Amino acid sequence: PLGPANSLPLPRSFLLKSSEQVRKIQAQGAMLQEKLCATYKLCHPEELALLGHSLGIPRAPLSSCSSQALQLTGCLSQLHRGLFLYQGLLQALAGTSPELSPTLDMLQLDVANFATTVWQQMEDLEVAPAVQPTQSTMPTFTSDFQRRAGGVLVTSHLQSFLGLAYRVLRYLAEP
Amino acid sequence: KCGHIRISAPIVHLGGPVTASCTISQNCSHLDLEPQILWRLGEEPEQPGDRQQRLPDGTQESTITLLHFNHTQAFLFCCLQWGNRPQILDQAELRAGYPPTVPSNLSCIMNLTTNSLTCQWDPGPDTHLPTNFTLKSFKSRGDCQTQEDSILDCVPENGQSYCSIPRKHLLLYQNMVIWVQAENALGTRQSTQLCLDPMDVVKLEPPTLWTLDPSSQASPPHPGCLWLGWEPWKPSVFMNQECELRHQPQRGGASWVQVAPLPSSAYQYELCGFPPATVYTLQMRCIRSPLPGHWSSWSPSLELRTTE
Amino acid sequence: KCGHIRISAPIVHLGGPVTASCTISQNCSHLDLEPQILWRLGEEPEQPGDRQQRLPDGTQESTITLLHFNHTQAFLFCCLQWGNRPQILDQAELRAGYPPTVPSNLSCIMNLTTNSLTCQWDPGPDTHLPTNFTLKSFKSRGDCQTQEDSILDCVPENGQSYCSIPRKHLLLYQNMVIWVQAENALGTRQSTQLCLDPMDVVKLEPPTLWTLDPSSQASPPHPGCLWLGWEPWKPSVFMNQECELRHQPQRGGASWVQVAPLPSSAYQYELCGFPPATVYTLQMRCIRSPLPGHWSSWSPSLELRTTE
Repeated sequence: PLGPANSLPLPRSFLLKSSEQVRKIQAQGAMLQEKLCATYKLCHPEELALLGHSLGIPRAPLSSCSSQALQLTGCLSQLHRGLFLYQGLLQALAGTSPELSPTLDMLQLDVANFATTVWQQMEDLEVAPAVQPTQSTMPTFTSDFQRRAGGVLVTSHLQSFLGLAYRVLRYLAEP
Repeated sequence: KCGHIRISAPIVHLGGPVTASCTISQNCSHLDLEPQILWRLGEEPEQPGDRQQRLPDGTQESTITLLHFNHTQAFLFCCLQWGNRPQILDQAELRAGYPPTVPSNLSCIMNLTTNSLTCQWDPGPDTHLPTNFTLKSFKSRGDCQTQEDSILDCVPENGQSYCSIPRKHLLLYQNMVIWVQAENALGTRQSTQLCLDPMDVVKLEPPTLWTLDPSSQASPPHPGCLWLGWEPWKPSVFMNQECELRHQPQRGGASWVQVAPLPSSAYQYELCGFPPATVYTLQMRCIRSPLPGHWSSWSPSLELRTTE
Repeated sequence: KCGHIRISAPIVHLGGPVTASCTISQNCSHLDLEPQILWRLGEEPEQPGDRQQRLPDGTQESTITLLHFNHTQAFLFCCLQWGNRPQILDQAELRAGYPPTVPSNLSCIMNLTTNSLTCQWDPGPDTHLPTNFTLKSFKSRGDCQTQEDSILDCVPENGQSYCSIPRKHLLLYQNMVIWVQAENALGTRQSTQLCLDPMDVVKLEPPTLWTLDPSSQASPPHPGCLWLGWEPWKPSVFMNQECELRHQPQRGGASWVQVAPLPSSAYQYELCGFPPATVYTLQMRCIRSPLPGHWSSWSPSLELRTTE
């Protein structure tokens, strides 16, 4: 169960559109995971944890959206920063392979568009930081294998990040 | 150059005037001193100009005005009588037509398989002139009063009246402004502007229906019932949708009866109240809901026999 | 890099050996001193290497030889046991197949409508490897013993076994040498060479036949005769041709009777010696003559009724 949301008036259309965008990205992410598994037999992120450590692939926090104390402005801000981070990570994976590029590009565009939706809502609520966040340094992938393994890990992290986001959005949409 | 034609404009309004002048240089050898310049329009007979004069530098200049140029395309020849045959010394291509009319009926559809936004319009009557149509757009917000980034012009392939904006130029879930510009040598016209979010104009394909074997159900089937299942069009699974079912007896031509609203997917659905052992035709369509969208077309028919 | 695989060759002969080594760098943090390197081929279970050793710079290296690599494609994984799950540290794609066989049955046809020389060949059995076929040629003379200018390689579109050399690369009425080269990672093979003049391999289309009304002829028609006319396929009119006619009664299944040689065009031709008032089926084909060429296919049938 999620804690009480504070008083920010989130419009219903924002919650409905954001929920749909999350589902769209999750569907796109699942397609990428299926292709990475089918094409390169890289099917289990847990087999790539050590590599993830050595490459320094970050995960985006959503602590302000946690069930204990939902802090809406912080949650929106973390949601945007997380989407911005995953957009950067997906861009760093560009050129993984011709088979994956279309799906990867689509996923990256959908994440970028969802980040814009959140940012513009923060602007409308006048809770947006003065300046858009700048991208932190991205891990460097030095081989096709690292880009594919990075793809598996980044998509896996993104899916769990979106799972949390979706629960908050559903909770906020409840009448 | 022996002869040289200058025309008021290579492209004019159909039925409007055209003025041309032709100068014959003195060094155009083998000529008598006062050569008579003749004009020929297309295959019409030669005619003298309205005025011919000798310029200070000795060149001869003839001027002609065609008051009502009624050809969409024709060649204007500047000739000289030489021996028994008029000699062509220069030729100019004249074209005439109309300025473009305002493109109308602009409408757009987002295609979830190609991930592109395809807009089509009515180009209006033929202008008889090469007319370029360009789909223009820019990203916006709210009710489209502000202009954010502009989007690359979409140029339709050879003369088509539709154009597809690729996914990478689209900002989904935000409003954008779209219009069509028509341009030819005689003018430019803009269509009215649309303000839309591509995801609000998704073209939904119908859901997939399938029959269920009543005997395979847990509870014994009631008589006069239909058992079916359905699921939404796969690329649209992420969209919340609402669906509508319609049914009619296969024979007897009774009109459709509609059942709505229905969820976007159901893996076991029982519809009762029918006469037993009768074949019914069923169709279904869906629409994005509660967010805006267009109805899909009706699904292909499913023939089902009501339980005994 | 935490782990790095090196393989003897990314592409090997199917059934042949493959040797690979994997080195694990010391800075691959969280590792115990003597990590055991494991190998996984495709979805087969992990197995240790043949030999694992600690190199002077502290890196661990494991080597493995797969004696008979029988997959046309597979991934080789270098793994480490870490916690309860083997961790993949690097992956190499292995491919195996056969060197190309000599392309056979090379034949060429000159197309007078596209004005290109299209050659086709039998690519031979699947090598399981990306194999590039290239149609190579050079201009020559006489019996093709000398090489004049070479001609641009003709690369077929994605995997097709034919290629068309465009007109601008062809020297008509002179011999040229043509062959096909097949190449993949395991080798290159050349087909036997053809020595031909493109105009000697023109693909002729059949002539056009038409019926003539016997009554319209000057002299009264003899009984049991057929009146027809024909002309060669338009694009080949410039070629002297010789033609052949064949006829058979429409009914009764009698075999074809051939009439040859015939000129390439005739605007009034009378064929007699038939029973009166009988319907005959006629077809015609032509061949370049006396210069070399290929027969056209038979023309569509013409149904003619012999005069009363």
